[in-house]
Amino acid sequence: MDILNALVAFLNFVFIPAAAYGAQLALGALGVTLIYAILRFSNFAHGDTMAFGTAITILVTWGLQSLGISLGPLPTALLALPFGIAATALLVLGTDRAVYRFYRAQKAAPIIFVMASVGVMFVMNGLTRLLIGVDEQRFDDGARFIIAVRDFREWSGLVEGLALRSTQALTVVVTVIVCAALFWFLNRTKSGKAMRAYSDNEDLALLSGIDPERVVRLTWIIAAGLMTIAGVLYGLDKSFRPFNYFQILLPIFAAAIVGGLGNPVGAIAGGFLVAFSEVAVTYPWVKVAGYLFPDWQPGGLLQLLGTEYKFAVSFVILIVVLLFRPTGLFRGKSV
Amino acid sequence: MSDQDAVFGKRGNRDLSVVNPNGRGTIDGTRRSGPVRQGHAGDPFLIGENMTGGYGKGADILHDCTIAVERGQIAVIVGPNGAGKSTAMKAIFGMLNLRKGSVRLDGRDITALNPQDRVKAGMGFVPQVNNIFPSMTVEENLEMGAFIRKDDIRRTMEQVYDLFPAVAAKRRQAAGELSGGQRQQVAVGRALMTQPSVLMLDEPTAGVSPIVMDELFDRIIAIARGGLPVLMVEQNAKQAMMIADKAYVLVQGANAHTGTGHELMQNDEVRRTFLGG
Amino acid sequence: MIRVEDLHRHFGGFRAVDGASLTIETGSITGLIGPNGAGKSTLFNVIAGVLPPTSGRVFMDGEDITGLPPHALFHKGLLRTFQLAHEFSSMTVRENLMMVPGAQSGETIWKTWFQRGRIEREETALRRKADEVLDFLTIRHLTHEKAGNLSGGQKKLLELGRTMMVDAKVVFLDEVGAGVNRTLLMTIADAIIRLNKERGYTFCVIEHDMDFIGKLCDPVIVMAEGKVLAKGSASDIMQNEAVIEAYLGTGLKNKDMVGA
Amino acid sequence: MSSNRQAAASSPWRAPVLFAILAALFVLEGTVRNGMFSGSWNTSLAILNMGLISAITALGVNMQWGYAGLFNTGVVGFLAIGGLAPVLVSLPPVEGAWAAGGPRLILSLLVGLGTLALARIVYGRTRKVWTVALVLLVGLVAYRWLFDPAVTAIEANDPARTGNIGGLGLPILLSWLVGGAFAAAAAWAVGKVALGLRSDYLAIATLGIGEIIVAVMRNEDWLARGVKNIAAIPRPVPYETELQQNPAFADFAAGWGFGVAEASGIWVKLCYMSLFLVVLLVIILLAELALKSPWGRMMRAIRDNETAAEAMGKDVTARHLQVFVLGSAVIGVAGAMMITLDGLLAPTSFNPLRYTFLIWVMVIVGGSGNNWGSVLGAVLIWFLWIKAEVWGPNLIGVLVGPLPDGDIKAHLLGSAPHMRFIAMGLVLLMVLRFAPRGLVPEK
Amino acid sequence: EDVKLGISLGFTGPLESMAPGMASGAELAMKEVTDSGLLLDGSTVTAVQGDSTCIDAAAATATVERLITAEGVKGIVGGMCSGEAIASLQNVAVPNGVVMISPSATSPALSTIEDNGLFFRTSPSDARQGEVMAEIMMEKGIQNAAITYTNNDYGKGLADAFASSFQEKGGTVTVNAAHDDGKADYSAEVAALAAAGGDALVVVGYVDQGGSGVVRAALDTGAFDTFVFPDGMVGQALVDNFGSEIDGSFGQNPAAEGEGREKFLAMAEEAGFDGTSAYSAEAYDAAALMMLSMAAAKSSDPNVWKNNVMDVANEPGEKILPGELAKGLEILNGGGDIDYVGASSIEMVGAGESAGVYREVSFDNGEMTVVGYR
Ligand SMILES: Nc1ncnc2c1ncn2[C@@H]1O[C@H](COP(=O)(O)OP(=O)(O)OP(=O)(O)O)[C@@H](O)[C@H]1O
Ligand SMILES: Nc1ncnc2c1ncn2[C@@H]1O[C@H](COP(=O)(O)OP(=O)(O)OP(=O)(O)O)[C@@H](O)[C@H]1O
Ligand SMILES: [Mg+2]
Ligand SMILES: [Mg+2]
Repeated sequence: MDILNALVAFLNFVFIPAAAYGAQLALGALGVTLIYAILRFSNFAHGDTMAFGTAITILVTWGLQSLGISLGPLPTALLALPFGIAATALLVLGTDRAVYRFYRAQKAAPIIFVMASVGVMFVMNGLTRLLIGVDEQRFDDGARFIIAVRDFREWSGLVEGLALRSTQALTVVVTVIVCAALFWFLNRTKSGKAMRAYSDNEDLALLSGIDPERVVRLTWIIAAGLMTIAGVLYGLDKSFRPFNYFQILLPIFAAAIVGGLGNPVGAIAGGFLVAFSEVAVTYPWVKVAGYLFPDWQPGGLLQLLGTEYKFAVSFVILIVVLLFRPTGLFRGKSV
Repeated sequence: MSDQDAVFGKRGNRDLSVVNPNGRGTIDGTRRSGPVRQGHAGDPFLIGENMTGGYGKGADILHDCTIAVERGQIAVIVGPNGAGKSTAMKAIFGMLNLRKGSVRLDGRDITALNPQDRVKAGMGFVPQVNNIFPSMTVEENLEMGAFIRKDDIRRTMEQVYDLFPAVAAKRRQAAGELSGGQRQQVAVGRALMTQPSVLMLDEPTAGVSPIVMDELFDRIIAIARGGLPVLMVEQNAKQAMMIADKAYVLVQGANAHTGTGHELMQNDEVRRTFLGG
Repeated sequence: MIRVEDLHRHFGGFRAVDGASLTIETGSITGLIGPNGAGKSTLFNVIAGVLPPTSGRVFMDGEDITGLPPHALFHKGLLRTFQLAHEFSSMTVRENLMMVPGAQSGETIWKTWFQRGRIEREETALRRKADEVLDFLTIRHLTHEKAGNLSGGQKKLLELGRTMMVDAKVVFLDEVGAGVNRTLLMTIADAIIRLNKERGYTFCVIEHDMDFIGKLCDPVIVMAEGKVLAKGSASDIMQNEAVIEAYLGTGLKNKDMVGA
Repeated sequence: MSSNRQAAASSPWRAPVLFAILAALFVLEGTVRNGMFSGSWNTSLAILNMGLISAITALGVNMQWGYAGLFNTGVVGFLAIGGLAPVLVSLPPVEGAWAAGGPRLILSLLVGLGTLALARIVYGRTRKVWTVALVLLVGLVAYRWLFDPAVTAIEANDPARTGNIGGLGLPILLSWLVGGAFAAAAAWAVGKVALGLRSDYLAIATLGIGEIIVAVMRNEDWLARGVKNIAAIPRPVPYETELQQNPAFADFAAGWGFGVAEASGIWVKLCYMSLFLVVLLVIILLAELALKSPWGRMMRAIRDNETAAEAMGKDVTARHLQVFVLGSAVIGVAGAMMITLDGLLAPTSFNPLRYTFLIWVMVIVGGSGNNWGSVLGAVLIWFLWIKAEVWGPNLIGVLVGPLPDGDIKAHLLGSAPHMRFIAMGLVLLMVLRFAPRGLVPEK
Repeated sequence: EDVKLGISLGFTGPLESMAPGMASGAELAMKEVTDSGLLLDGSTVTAVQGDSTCIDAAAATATVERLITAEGVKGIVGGMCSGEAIASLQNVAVPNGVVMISPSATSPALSTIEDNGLFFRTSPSDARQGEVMAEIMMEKGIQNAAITYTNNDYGKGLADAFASSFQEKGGTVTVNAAHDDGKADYSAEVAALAAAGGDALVVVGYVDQGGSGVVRAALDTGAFDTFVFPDGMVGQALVDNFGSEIDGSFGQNPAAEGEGREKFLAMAEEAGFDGTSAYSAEAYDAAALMMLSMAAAKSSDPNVWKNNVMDVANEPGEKILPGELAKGLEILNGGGDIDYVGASSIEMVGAGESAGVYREVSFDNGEMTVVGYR
């Protein structure tokens, strides 16, 4: 039995990638959930707004790089992030002013907001492409690895290697910080409580002296921050191509829903659940089993289902989870 | 969570998942206030005068209706269901557009203000329905009542808890999980937290048990005698009339009878037709 | 008619209904009173199948109906109204009433394609019945109004009206009176008595208005903290020390300040 | 408050006027040639035909959402499963495929279904999770033992050209019904598990089922060749090339002043159009009859307030299941029709943006709850979706015209195709602005 | 006369990043011909672009319908993905008698479709490339390999063709698994490939799509360090993305001996686009073939010149490379015969499919070098 190698193989191929991916989904889902809870609709433009924020950040990153500014081992994009957030915040506030505010004043049915967000999605989609094109862009710099496979093998003498990219670590760390900050904000500050109050009962919030438009603005600004951070981390870790940011919308929604839409804890749990089920269920256990039981020669790959079904599989898992927890992973209080 | 979810759980598929209809409002929060004008000399503290108007583009509900309350007094509105009592309260609070008439507070004409600014101007209101934040705890509900206050709110909160011990025991529980009467107590408590300069209550005692109702009326009397004018709609008319300095009977959106509570109690017709014998 | 045996309903650690046992006799109008949070509505919801009990049984005419879904109970003749009005807000008042009766042929989809005439006849009868109920509740003028636009009290009337659309065996009324004008409430009380006498409905009524309870109910059951505290005739109950202590109180303390 | 505005907005003329405007758009597309329209009847009718199919899909979604408030995010899956029908029903049988493993395959599917049913019964009887797991495990092993060799054999049967189980060679119109039945069966299974529980659950279950169905169609080559696609699906209407060789038709075309190629295209499209219209009208008729009856009233009540409806004796879960199955069946019919029109089954094309969200846009823009609204919204949005391909680039041409020549202008002109989305988005936002409750709101 | 040619590619949709390069390739050929003034007595050729979306058959059909019936194009470079290509061919091009030459659609279904001789493609056949790839690997001594393919007919077809010929030659395929383009994450795919193992990973995908994503993840986790790249992956982008990380990997793409592809690359650079982007060269060839065939048939009517496509593309005749279209036109105008080789070494076999010659490339020291041709 070779537990160490088995463990390393598991960490390297399942745990670390899934954790990073899960954190990316969680950040995205957090934004979706926030808008759902407070502005009362699912924002289909989320993915494309993430792409927009990332595109701006990339442009600024390039500018900084050409000026020779860098963050040492950390990606320069982190420096550019505030600019990206600011630009995205302006964009979403402008969108709100031009599009959503009208329906708010009209008290239009919430589904109308969803459809308006689909319209916004189309526009953002085009806008991002006009801005930066359709091609893949790489903008990560700084140290690529915290632990590189080769170094790890040399250091440990194991057959299996372990890689930890700095972007993966960064993603997880930033996710933790952002979540904690958001929690603190929503549950402890007056503005955060005002947002929750508005989410709970708009009219009564207004009758308590809470300015609804201020709540809406605040929500958009926070959402813009979440979207840009999520987009940039995702782009750093994978690569940036506008189309992928639309594709990621589906898993993000799945994560938000399974966690219980409107619930930030749920969004995070949902993100990790989706990511881990995608990776773990389709993982062929043959190698790990080989280390654990050297005498056993399994015929196949010990894979439950092929990777082509990974998204489907993750959905089945979500449904099974919901069967046992019919109210989503976390019901509790909505935001 | 909407009201029904507290009891019935999240069942069904209506409008959820992609949109969140819970707690949607009816007031247009984007509307801006118009200018505040000078009031009339000799006005009561709060007066909605000759109000005519209705919801949206629909027919008029209020017809030339006047409601007023003086400093330190309690004014009570009674009337059959659908008479327009709640509508009159909303009109005074700026929640529907008046076609005619004006609302004046403390010597200023506030007809053009939006509800948010009326709150800032010192008005406090407990609506008849949807009057709590269901997913926030009782304590947070009270805090939200004090949203515009900058001073220390702990003392007021203790007073509210003293007034409603049943609610005090549940201060960390989500308000949506309370019983009907308990919610009503939270709603009134929330308004008390505002420390407004005028308090408007729409059926504050609906669904509360007799013992609590008595407490509540006691409290309202104390508040009013402390100088804070109270305007309320009541269906528990007999008790309400007993404590009213001024009473209005509304019928079909118009003033039918006006007088002190005592006077109206004496009036046979009023008693028979509106106060339940 | 209804027998409840040692019923428990807990929310997390909180015992909203904590071992309640009671019977509602056939043909009676039973009152159910108790302080706020005593567990009355929760008890109703468990009986009506909206909430599953934590433990305990509910019987109707000797038959165990614990945990049956509300629509099944409806067809057994058990109807209820809600404390917070549950109207169909985007439908007109008349439609709110007409949708109530079960077993309408027009509710079977293929019959809507092939049996138009029959449906038309049924509809006419229903419409007439709905209008009678509206007349009775004095809200005939609101026939075509959207139920969502009704005032708080009018919604309560509509709740009651729905129970009058079918032949019920037992009707649970959860605070029909709250928010209803007192004069009208007395009319409603008369109506309840008439339904009880003429059509043999059994009623169970939650209410905080003691005049109403006194006029209507015999016997009256008092709940407190999830348990049955007392049972008896209305006048007995109003004399009961424990009930006065927990529920009724002794009236305004600040009487001296009234009218000052 | 909003309800008063609703009533005010729906004047009886609104729908006819909007339909007339829509018709005018198609006539313009058929006759006028400029920067906006192409002036070709073929283009115009091609858009219309697909628009009609979208309209049927939208009707299905409208039944689920507009009548019952069920949020189905798996439209693409039900379309796809409906699209399977023409392949399995109408394609000629594949030589050797049946012999290679047909009976074994059927048997394995029966065993699979039987296992599920048995598990359910066992669970109902014993309530023991372990026995159920055991039943499932044994069933799964048996199923795979039967299934895998059969599939391997079928897929090995001339994989470059066929490799699938093949069809029954029955008339294509029959497959439209079968498509509806397929989708209904899938919907029934999904609904049994997912309906009656909380809302998000249905959204995620349908989102998942959509993905799963499409994934199965992409990866199970024995079923319909997977990503290798199936082409040349039989048609219910004549082929253009046949018409072109028919001298009588050539005369007929000349009589109308059309070239024979053009006329053949128009003729075929008109034939399709009539078929689609018949299906559309039948579905609308049945839907309207039901909706204007107590059934419709009951559905509205359920949508409005499930708790109260349940207390008033309506079996909400059963009704939800019913309307979910009906709506999905309609979507399935549309799927079969679409595959027939395309003459092609390409599983890669089933993506949610196009087949779920765009359909939703159609329903909402049209006015949810209103059948005619859905039809209007569907045809209009489809028209815009196609025309945005031309309008977008033209728009950017106009916009950057005044700019000085240079990198930026070149970049913008180079990005012209992406104006398709911007144009689509802007038009959508404008329509919603002009009619925030949909073009033809529910009364 | 002004001859219009349609370009129907997926400018939006999953392969949107490949479409502009392809369109530029096709337009380059048209410009070359127009500038020469030698086609059909000085006709000019203009391109009309249409967005086929790659995945939406109905939208693609509508687009092609517009190109043909409204714009009156005489031939169409496209479609891009097999599904939409089949739909628009069956429903529009064949009924209207217009030729389509697809630079990238490789579905076997397209070989057997009833096309009235109106469909051709310049992309190579899967079978041939699979064999070439297997040969090269065997020579390098790679006995077992894992395959990941993009989950469409191109990926599936090529992966299967390769797998069978590799196994025939005695190799072992440890796993043959799909990946989807444009997905958020490829950890699961790479985990599966790594678990199956192998001396090399064959990446049948697109370089600016999921293919690169899989390679990236495989490198980072140390799952594989030798990769084999077929035509969709070989391009400058690969070198830009991975530099020396993929040293020791190799691949092949269609290009004849002689400077066909190099010439095209130079021309592309001059015209300001990246000629190595996937299928750009094939698009150039598709457009060139159309115009040469028109010259050979002395007519722009597709129903006439469709019969000349095979002649123009194949022996006998003078070999024509990119940039030599004028020369080709001149020969054809003079009644001579040409063998168009083009940028991707066109050789038409069977029902208008391209057989092609492949060049073998290897990656060393962060650069791509041509090893030889086969
Ligand atoms: N979903 C819930 N979660 C937690 N506690 C609950 C929930 N629903 C009710 N409770 C608690 O159960 C107790 C009983 O509530 P119930 O609504 O039955 O009271 P009630 O007797 O009807 O009172 P009222 O006269 O005010 O209507 C209350 O203290 C309430 O806080
Ligand atoms: N949102 C609304 N839109 C349109 N009409 C409304 C709306 N709300 C109430 N109405 C109508 O206005 C009239 C007065 O309603 P209001 O709520 O003011 O009555 P009320 O006197 O408060 O009655 P109650 O004692 O029952 O609460 C009613 O006839 C009602 O139908
Ligand atoms: Mg009222
Ligand atoms: Mg209660």
